[in-house]
Amino acid sequence: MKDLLTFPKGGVHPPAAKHLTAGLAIEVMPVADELDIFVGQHIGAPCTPTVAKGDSVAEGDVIGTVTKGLGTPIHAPVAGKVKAIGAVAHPMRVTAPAITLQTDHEAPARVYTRKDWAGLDRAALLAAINQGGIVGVGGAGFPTHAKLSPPPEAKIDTLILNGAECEPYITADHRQMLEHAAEIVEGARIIMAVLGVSRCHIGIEANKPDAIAAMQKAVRENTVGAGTITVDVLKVKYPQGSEKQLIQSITGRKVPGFALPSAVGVVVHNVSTTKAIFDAVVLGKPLYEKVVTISGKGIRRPANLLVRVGTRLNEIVAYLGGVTPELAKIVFGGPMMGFAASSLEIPVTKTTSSVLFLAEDEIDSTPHSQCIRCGWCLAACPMGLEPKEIAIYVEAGREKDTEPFGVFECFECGCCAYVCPAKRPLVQFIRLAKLRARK
Amino acid sequence: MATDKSNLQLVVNGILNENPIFRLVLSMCPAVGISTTVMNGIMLGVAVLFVQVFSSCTISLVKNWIHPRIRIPTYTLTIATWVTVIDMVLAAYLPEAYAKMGIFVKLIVAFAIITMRLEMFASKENLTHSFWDGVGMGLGFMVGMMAIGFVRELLGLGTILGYDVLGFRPLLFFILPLAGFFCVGLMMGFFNYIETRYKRVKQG
Amino acid sequence: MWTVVACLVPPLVFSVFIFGIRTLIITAVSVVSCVAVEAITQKCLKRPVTVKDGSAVITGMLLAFVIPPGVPLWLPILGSVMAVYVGKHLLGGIGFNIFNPALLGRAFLMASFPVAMTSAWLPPLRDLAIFSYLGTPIDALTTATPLAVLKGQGMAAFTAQFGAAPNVYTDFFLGWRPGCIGETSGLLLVLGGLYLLYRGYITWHIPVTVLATIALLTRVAGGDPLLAVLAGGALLGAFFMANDYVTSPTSKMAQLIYGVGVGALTVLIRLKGGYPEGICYAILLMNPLSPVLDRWFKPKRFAPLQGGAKK
Amino acid sequence: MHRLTMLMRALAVLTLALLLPVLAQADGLIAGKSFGNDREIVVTFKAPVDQAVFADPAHYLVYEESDPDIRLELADVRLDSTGKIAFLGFKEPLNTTRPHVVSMIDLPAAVTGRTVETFRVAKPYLGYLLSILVSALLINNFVFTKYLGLCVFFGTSKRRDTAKGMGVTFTIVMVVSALMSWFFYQFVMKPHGLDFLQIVVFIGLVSLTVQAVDTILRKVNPVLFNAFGVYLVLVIANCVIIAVPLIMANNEYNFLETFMLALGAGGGFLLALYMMASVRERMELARVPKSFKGVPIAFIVAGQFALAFLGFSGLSLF
Amino acid sequence: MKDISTIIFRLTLTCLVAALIMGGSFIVTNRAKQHNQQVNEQKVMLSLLGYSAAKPAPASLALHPVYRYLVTEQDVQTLGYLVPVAGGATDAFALVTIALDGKFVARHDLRLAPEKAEQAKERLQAVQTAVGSGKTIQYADQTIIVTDNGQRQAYLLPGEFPGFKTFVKVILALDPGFTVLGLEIMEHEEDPGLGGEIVQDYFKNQFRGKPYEALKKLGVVKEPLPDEYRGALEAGKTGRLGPEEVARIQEQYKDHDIYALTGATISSRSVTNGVKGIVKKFAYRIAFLDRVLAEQRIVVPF
Repeated sequence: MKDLLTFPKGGVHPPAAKHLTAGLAIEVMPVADELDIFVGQHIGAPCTPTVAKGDSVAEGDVIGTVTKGLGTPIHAPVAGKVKAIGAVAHPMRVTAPAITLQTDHEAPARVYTRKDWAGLDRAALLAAINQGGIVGVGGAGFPTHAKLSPPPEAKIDTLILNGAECEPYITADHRQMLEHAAEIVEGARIIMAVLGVSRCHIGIEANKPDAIAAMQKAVRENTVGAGTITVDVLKVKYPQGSEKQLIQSITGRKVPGFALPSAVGVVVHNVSTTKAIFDAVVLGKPLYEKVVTISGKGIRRPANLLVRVGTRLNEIVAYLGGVTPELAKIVFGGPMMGFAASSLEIPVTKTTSSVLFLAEDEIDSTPHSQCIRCGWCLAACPMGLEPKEIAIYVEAGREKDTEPFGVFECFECGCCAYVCPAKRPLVQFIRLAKLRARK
Repeated sequence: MATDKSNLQLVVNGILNENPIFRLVLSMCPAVGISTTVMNGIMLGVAVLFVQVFSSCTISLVKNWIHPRIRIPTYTLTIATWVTVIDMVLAAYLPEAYAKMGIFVKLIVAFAIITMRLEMFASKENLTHSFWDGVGMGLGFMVGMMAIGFVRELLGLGTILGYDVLGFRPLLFFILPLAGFFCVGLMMGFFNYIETRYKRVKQG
Repeated sequence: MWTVVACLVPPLVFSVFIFGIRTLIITAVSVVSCVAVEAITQKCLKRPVTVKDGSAVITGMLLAFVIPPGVPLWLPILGSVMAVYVGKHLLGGIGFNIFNPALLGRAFLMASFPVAMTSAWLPPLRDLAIFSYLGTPIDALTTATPLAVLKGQGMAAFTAQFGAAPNVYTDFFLGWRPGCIGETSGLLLVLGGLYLLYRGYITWHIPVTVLATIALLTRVAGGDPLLAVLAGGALLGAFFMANDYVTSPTSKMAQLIYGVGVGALTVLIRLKGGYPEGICYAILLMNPLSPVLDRWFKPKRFAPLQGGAKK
Repeated sequence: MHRLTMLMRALAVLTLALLLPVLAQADGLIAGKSFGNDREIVVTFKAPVDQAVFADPAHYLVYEESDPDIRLELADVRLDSTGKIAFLGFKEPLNTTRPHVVSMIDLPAAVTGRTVETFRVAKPYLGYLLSILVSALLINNFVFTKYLGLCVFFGTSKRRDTAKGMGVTFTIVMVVSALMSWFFYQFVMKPHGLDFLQIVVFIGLVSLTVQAVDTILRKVNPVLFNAFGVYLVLVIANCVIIAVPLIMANNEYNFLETFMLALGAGGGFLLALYMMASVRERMELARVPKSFKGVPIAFIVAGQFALAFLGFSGLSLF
Repeated sequence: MKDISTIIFRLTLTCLVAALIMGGSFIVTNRAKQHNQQVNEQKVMLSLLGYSAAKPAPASLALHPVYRYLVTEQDVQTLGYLVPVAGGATDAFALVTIALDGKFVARHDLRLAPEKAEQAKERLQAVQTAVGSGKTIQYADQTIIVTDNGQRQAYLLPGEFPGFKTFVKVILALDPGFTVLGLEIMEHEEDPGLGGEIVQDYFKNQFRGKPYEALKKLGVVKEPLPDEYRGALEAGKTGRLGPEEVARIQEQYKDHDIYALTGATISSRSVTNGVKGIVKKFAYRIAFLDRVLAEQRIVVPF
């Protein structure tokens, strides 16, 4: 048997736990009464609100724009009234400024119709994407139009669609690929047109055979533009979906430290982002809805929900029948890289792909002990770093000396912490090191 | 700069506050290498005392005459002279003790403590003060050596100064040369501990 | 950690069969004193008492495993103070010891009680009389280890005492020979090691390189490679001591070099040194090199930053 | 792996150096000779020899070079299957530290043209030199088994870079000063009976070397000077440096032996410093009990090193 | 410039003063050192012969050193013995050269003050002048022949041999029949607690009383030392056993092999082999020397 594509160094095999939601179709959640839309939904400068308290807005209206620096606008997910502009609980920071909307349940839902994009040139396509407020929904939230405008010296030849979805539990991309395969492929065509590349790979982990089949079918049926699109089956290994690892798995190219993928002629987009690009360009629908996997033994009814950006967690919990008594921890994002949520008031953002309600037996709460230098973290780290050393230096209060160990190359995939036999919170140590070493 | 300390204070200072072995951590080689018995400690201590006192006095006497640019060579020469003298004296009159101390008598010449005292003290002070400071430092070294020797001889041979105290040999380990590392380390740690306790008690 | 303890139990049981119940008592004394020293030290330093993690138990067992079965019963107590207090907790507790604590304890005992540590060997019993050696004065029973015979008296005396080639291999592999408490049964040690390998607790790098180097160099020097591996503590050392996490390097390349170093030093000490068995000192001598090796052979970075990090 | 290639190269050079004396011995009938075990001398012939002559103990006379009147009793002489190697077995163990003389007498003249073939069996001199080097480097490491140079050892072993610089500086100064001391000792002090001035002269030469290295380095390579200059001052007041010429004088070493001793001592010091420094860098991160922080724990670690170095005790390489 | 001249001047003066001090103390101490060394060596030798402060040696006892040299002329090697000549001046010495097979070769008379004879360098010079140039002289060893009223009492043999680690230096005392009177370990570097135990009475006194015949075949056994024997060996230290008792026990064990030190068989074996070697070589050579001296009618004080 031919070996499946993968990256050579490091990686772990955490239990996938995707069965909870993999079979559940995307379910549209009813619109909540109040929504909190953070003004900063992406990397770069946060938006400046273009509405004031008391203003009425329609669904899809721009409510914030970026005037200076990197950014993309935010849109009203619902029709309604601006109730407040102020600080709201945030999954990563404690609080962040946000626009709170009062939903007008009476207003009719906006209808989008298909437009032909074949005649549009590159600039027009980019403008459409920017106006759609598209960010990379799978990861950090990098504004997509910026990513699609690589520096002129970079010779881009390959587009990679990331459908690996290597984090346990999460099935949002999986469902998107199953249910919107055609849209994703068309989105890919749009991106290829923008970048002017003729090759596109769609990387999907081997544990999603149905998605692979659906995508292959969609690729066969779509003949809109030029160029080839292939579906690449990837070995199941975390963090297969990390940008650099994915590029290495598929193309064998190595992205140097801190460089963007464009340095090796590659652009990577998440499949859900591609779907959003399709929505924005073909339907003219901005990004204000998001498929979020709600999973874990701590929630009564796990689901893949299509929710409006800004929907608070407690609304979702209420919709899904509440939490179970076993609930021990709520995590924004996947179990490996996610952040523990401190409150149920936190709203969903453009980049939220899952919220996990984990029970006691799904997390490890044993206290950590001293490092015994077993070196397992070295073997697991896909970046070839030495997490144990960084952690020991941090414990000794010498964060400044961690730079030689490559602390800034770490993308916090959590492999090291996952394999650590002493249960050391290595990712937290590294975050601390980054924070203090930067000062 | 003349010191305002009395002679007694100078001696006590050398033994306690600025003990060459435990506080200044200088001249550690013999403290590890040949501190196996109290007697060895006394012997080498006497040699160091001799060299220290004579060098201090010599330098103190001629301090105004030494050209500042050849300060260090002069010190070295002075120390080397007195070391040679004591080396020859010991070899002639105490051959057994000399054999035990081996190369360490000659190596007194490289003891940082003596050069340091000459530079910091004797070259600035008058004869009496230098003499007493030399006595203090020499005694401090001797006391340090004796303390280590005491522990090692008692634990290693069960004797003190050759007299059978315990009646048996508890642990051969302590008279092995390498045990000096452990003894010095543990004793230093112990003294640090006592000091912190003492300070804490004093503060209330 | 407890898995390692479990892997060490069968060799212990076997040693009770061949050297009598005495070995069990020595091991028990050693384990209890190691645990006690750890608990007392941690109490005194006002740190959480972590005896439950099993590391002190392993140290205690390994310490007992590398001393001869005929030593006085109080001997391991002194060794455990050196191993656990001086070797481990003074240096900052688990994870920061530079040397393998058990071997440090053994080296200390070797230096302090050279006579007991080099001559208190017992001839193996073949009749399951496990209470045999309890009352008899040990002096009257002492024998010599195979390696000591080989080194001191040569191959002829060795064959006279232990038998000729094919039989002696089986005997030694099964463990019918004088030796340290835990080192005799090659079979059980290999099984334990393989189990640890299978469970992924250890990797092959260190044990394989250690054993291969020992065998190869012994062959080059004109000795019997199989005997070199079976007759001493090579198997115990390779599987349970050389790859102690804390004191061995972490990156694979460094581990290979470390293993070769341990093997080479073992053979060097055995053939040219002052002791019949060298693996204990070989490991101790390589231990302080593991931080150096780790620095020299860092894992290959995925994408190192050129010219240092800037941010 | 740049380091690995360097290592391989060093190993290759070393092996070649060890092989050279073996290759160089070729004279007459005998291709090589050496001590086997402590009751055996092994003689290798260039060509297969006659069993009847060369396996007969009566044809051999063996004595220690210093005792030519006392013949050593041969037990037997064996030839191996190729007929090229003879094993001379003795009744009593040999003192292999001393050179022995083997005379093969009453040989049939047809074999070599001579009836007597006399040769000397001794441990190779290169081996002896190397054993001085290895002894000073490892077996009798100045820091861990001779307890010398401890002040500087503890003072400068906090960081690896410092340790490296210090070790290299030490080695250079040691070698230069030891060789100068050797000249002085052999050609000035010994002939004039000035042995008792050892201490003064040696320390003077050490200071001179330090001063010279300082001046030369400052002129020739200012970068290196900035890196090493700071250590130079520390070098004078150190017993390792002065101990080398003293040992040299005590053992009456010749020039090469002195060089090996100094190199080994310096290398051993560098090794000890470097290992200690890398260990101490690790110790800095450890939660050492408060009273033991700093120097006391360094002492205890050094003691543990010394325990490990006991493994080298009794090691005789050549 | 003036600075430099002052520096040089002062440094020279300092050096001169230092040299004066050191030279002065050298002259004072050197004599004492040599004297003390001799006294010390003599004390050890006398104690090996059974004399001590309590039982001083009689005035009639005399120690006569005999030095052996290797004399090489081209390829021919001979042994040269430097012996004192009796009768007449105290500075009369003779160098008797003997061929390897024991035949007399030559006699060279020389004059050498006894205290100079003790100085290795001066002695060598004297011997070299005596044999004339063209021959190389190499010092080999020294034997001290003890006489009492002209009667041979004992031989004292300083020697050295390899131990487990480095050299072991000993002085061995033999009676005229080559029975060992005593063994003293002068220097060694064996491991403390293991091979270092060779200096203990219970080991080194085992050699006492071994007759030459037993010595030739002497081996080492790894059996534990019998308590009774140990008591006798340590009699000098503990004083528990009377002299007759000690003599009886020593008689009993006189043909027994040496009991090895526990854990230090190699050291025990090296000492045993070393002692054996010294005695055998000496017994071989003294016979030739005595015969030659008798044949050539060289009158010696022993």
